[in-house]
Amino acid sequence: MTIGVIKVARPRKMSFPESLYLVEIVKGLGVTMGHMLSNIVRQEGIKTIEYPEVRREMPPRFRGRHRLMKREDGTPRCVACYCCATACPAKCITIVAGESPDPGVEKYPVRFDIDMLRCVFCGMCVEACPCDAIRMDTGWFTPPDDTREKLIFTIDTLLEK
Amino acid sequence: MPTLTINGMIVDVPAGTTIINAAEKIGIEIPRYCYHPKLSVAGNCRMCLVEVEKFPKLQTACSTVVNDGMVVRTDTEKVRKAVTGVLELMLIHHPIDCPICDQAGECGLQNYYMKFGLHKSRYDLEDKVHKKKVQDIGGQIVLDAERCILCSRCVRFLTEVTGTQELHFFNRGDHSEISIFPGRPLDNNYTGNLADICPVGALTSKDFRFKCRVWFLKVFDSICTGCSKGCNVDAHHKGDILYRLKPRWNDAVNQAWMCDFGRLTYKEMNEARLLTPFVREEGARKVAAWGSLLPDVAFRLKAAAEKGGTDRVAVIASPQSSNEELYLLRRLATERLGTSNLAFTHRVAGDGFADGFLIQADKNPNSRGAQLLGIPDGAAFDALVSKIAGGGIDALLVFGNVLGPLSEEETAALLAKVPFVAQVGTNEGPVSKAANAVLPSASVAERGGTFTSHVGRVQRFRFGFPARGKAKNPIEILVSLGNRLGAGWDFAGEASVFKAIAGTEAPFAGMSYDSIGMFGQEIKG
Amino acid sequence: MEAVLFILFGAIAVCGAIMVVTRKSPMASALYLILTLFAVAALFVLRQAHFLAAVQVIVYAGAVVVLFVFVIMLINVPEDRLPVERATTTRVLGVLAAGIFILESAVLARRFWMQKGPAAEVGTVETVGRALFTDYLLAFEITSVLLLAAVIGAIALAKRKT
Amino acid sequence: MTGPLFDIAVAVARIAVFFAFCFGLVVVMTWVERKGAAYIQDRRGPNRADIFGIRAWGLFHPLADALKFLFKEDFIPDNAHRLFYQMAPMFSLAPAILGIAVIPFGPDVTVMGRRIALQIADLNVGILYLFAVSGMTVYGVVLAGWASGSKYPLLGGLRSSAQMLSYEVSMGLSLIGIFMVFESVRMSQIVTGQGGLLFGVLPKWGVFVQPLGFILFLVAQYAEANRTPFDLPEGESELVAGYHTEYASFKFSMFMMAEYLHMVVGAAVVATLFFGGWQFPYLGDAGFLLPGGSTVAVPPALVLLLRIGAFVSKVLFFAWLYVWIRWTIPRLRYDQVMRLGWKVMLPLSLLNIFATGLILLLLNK
Repeated sequence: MTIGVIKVARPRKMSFPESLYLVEIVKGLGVTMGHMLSNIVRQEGIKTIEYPEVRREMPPRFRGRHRLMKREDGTPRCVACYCCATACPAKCITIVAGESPDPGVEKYPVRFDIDMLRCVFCGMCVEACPCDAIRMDTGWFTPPDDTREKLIFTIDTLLEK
Repeated sequence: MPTLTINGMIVDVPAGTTIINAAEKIGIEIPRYCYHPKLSVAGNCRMCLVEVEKFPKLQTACSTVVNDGMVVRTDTEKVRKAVTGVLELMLIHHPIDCPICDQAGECGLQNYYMKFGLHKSRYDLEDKVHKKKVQDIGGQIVLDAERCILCSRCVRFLTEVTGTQELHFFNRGDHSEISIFPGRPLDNNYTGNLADICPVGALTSKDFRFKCRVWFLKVFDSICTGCSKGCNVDAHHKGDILYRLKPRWNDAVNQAWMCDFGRLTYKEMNEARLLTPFVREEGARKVAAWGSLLPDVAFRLKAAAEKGGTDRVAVIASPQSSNEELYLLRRLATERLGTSNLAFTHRVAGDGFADGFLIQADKNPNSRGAQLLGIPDGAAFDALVSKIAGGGIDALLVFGNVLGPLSEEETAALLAKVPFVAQVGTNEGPVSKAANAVLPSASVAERGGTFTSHVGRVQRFRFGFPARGKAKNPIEILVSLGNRLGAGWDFAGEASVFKAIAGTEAPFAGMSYDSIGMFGQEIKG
Repeated sequence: MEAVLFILFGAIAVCGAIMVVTRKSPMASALYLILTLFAVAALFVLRQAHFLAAVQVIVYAGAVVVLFVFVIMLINVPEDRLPVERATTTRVLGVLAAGIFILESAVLARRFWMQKGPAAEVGTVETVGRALFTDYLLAFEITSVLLLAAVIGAIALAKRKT
Repeated sequence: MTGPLFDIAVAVARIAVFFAFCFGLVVVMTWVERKGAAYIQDRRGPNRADIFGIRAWGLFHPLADALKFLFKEDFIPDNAHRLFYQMAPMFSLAPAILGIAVIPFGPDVTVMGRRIALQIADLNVGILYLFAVSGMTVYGVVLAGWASGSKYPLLGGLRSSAQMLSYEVSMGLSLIGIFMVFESVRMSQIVTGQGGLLFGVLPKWGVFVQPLGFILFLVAQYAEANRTPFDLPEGESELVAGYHTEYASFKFSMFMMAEYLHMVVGAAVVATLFFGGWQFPYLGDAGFLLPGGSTVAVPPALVLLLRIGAFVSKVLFFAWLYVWIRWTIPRLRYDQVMRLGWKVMLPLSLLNIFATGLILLLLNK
């Protein structure tokens, strides 16, 4: 018994006029010219999104650049529990925890770096966070930059948005 | 010998055994909070309830002594419901602040909730009784009264082991909490153990607080280097950073405890380490390469011996070195350099505090080993120091970071008298600041070997992770130096050296790493 | 004007030819060969033989040397691994041949020096075509047969499995 | 104005005008290519470069490109053969420029009592000169490929030389029919020859008397210019960028200029040989001679303008055809290129010659 064998149809043998290609090429030229003319006449047929000015409507579950949430008093909501760093399959989150002067907060992140060059945008960190402190709902892609260092986002960058 | 049945399995135990221990013997784990094998039985957490035939009510496994013919079940629905109920009761007022709790990952509440609880909370968050968090109660401990489940392990530890009785229960009912008397903080040298025995996050270590989540840590067996007691420890590390030491149970040495001084000895394996070999030229450090420095040191030692006689070469050993290293060093000094100027001292700066329990006056882990291997101590060291001070030594090989109790100035003045000083050490210290050539050594966590405790118990410490920077295992350094002086050694690693020790050194005769095992072996005689 | 151009292109052709045989790198030789061919084509143009000039460039520069270059690229020997030429006999013979050639051309030059060239029409397509298909038809056909034989031979050689 | 001075002035003027036209067209073509490709693919194409906020449908992009090319770092790879590496772009560009010389872009005009051909040089070997010159372009590619000292350019150079040699043969042979019909290789005579009518209705253009020759020539021309579907020498999916992988900055722009100049010259050659050059259908020196026999008088100046306009629009169309074809037909596989060249094009072009000869013989009898 053969398992998983799919019979693929051989390409149909071309008729003689087809095998000359000439007519087919002219037909093809007609298709492309049709597209061009219709695009010149009706600009709305063009699919391009002019990116910086116009932005695609991101689906609500789109996972973009991370941001860190703040409490009402402006301090980061993050309590440096390392759950995101533990869940991260790319190991791109570096946290250093510190003792907060506020005993009600107790623990806060001294450093919270995400290496955007390593990040795979899987969203595990968001899933893992017990405090809803990290979200990926900015709808932004990681902007390009010219050094690696600038693409390691620090806590300040992440708190901005 | 009573014979009983637990979950259908028959087990023989000595008379007087409790059910919890009998079950452990056949691999059945009964949940517990207040029960601790090294403390008295309190029976107040009610987690270890089991069903015993002919008993009308569930029994606490920790306090019920077995009888012949007893039939115990730990897996019935009744037991499960009871345990779940107990757990729910304990969690009623628990703040569930696992994200900021250092105990997370090794917490009894977390583990048993996942195993027995998994219930929905029937208690509103606002109704919880709040108690004082983040209290510095002295010693190495931070207390969070909210997380406490009132198991009383800490109270019993402070009563039965240290006898200092700082912690007590206060208030009643929901508002019961554990605390110290006002103005009477923890005052003993074993406070770190409280964090270990606390099954939840109520008592956590001030030193380890927020440093690392426990699930990132890896563990290896080691020996505390803080004194000659030789407490067995578990060393916790992530990568090449040690984060904490915890006592490893060894009934013959430290039971389940260790002192607060010993707990902090891990720091010197992280900080101020010597990481690259270097030489000192006109007062300035110059990084050197192993490949050129080792032959150079060997050559300088040999040259001094050949020029001024073997009497002008000296070797100072360190009681911080392992038996294996001391053995090789002795052979290097006596056989290869042919000098009798070989000594060490067990004395250190400070008062040499001892308490008759775990803390010993001798603050070195292997003074006994050095003595047993025939390296002279005390007077011989003083004689050697005065000889050096008199300018009688041309080349000196020093092991260790300090010269016994000598201060930095004294060390500098003394070593200035010697034209060439080579040091094998782990950390920056008085010696590395004065030595002409520094050969960085792997720390205890980065190498393997044996220490001999003050009672003559030979115990192994294990290799944890590769040496930091360019540091090398001192055995490797010694073998390399020895071979450059014509020894022809083919030792590879500490095991082969220990085999040689067991073969030639009388106190160690017949020993092997197998016979030492996990818990060590006492020398004969 | 014409004389100046003749001397210029003639000099380029000769120098190029010398460079072709003296260069160590085969690629440089090939490029000098193109230069020589172009200079020769220019000389043809000066003699009003436009057709010859065009054919010279199309056939030699455009096809033959491209094949040379193609082969050079295929083999692509790094310059430092080119064989060192030592054969002194070849050199002696080469110098001898060059001497004879110069002597001969001197004699020819003496006879035909600055003779007025044939009329302008000689070099056009029509005259060349007419000459090839009438007076020199036999030679032309024999040459084409020769080329055909060469092509067949090349195919036969290439097809043979070793 | 005296004779020789006048001649020189005319020569300079002709060169200047036609060069300006060709290079201007090159610049425009880079824009047309990008914009046309975009519209064909339902995209918007370049539209960002602006001067004082005026974007003008991206027409400033060629300018921006030129500036970018000028100011980019001009590096030479370590492995490259320095001299040849630097020569290659020149070898590529020079033949393309030279090709302009023999194309007639208008009829003879009479200025100050002298006839002036609107053609830089009316050589009597005309089209052969074009062959000679276009045969040289292969050196640019081959040299670039070899001198870059890296494997992809080398492969690109190898492919290119083999491809160009193969198609040069059929390109030459496909034109023999034209020579036979118009009995000349002179460009100006071929254009004049296309002024008549065929069967009294059709203009006697090359495409009508030599339809097969036209198709063969067009295909061969595309192959010679390394344009899609024959752009294997720089096939990016397998060769990165082929022979100019290692080039940047101005040298790269020279390759690009050569490519577009090739397109322009190629378009002009096709227009000249097969579409009557500057001939406007049914337009004689004095006016329109329609097939019915009726005539419409046109002033001579307008005739000249119409004729030059006809030539320009034909060139524009064929230049556009290059772009159009490129974004319509996918690239061939290399073995297909070779098979097409030797097994289809060559026999067909030979057949075309025999058929043309036969018909001419029959017509003459």
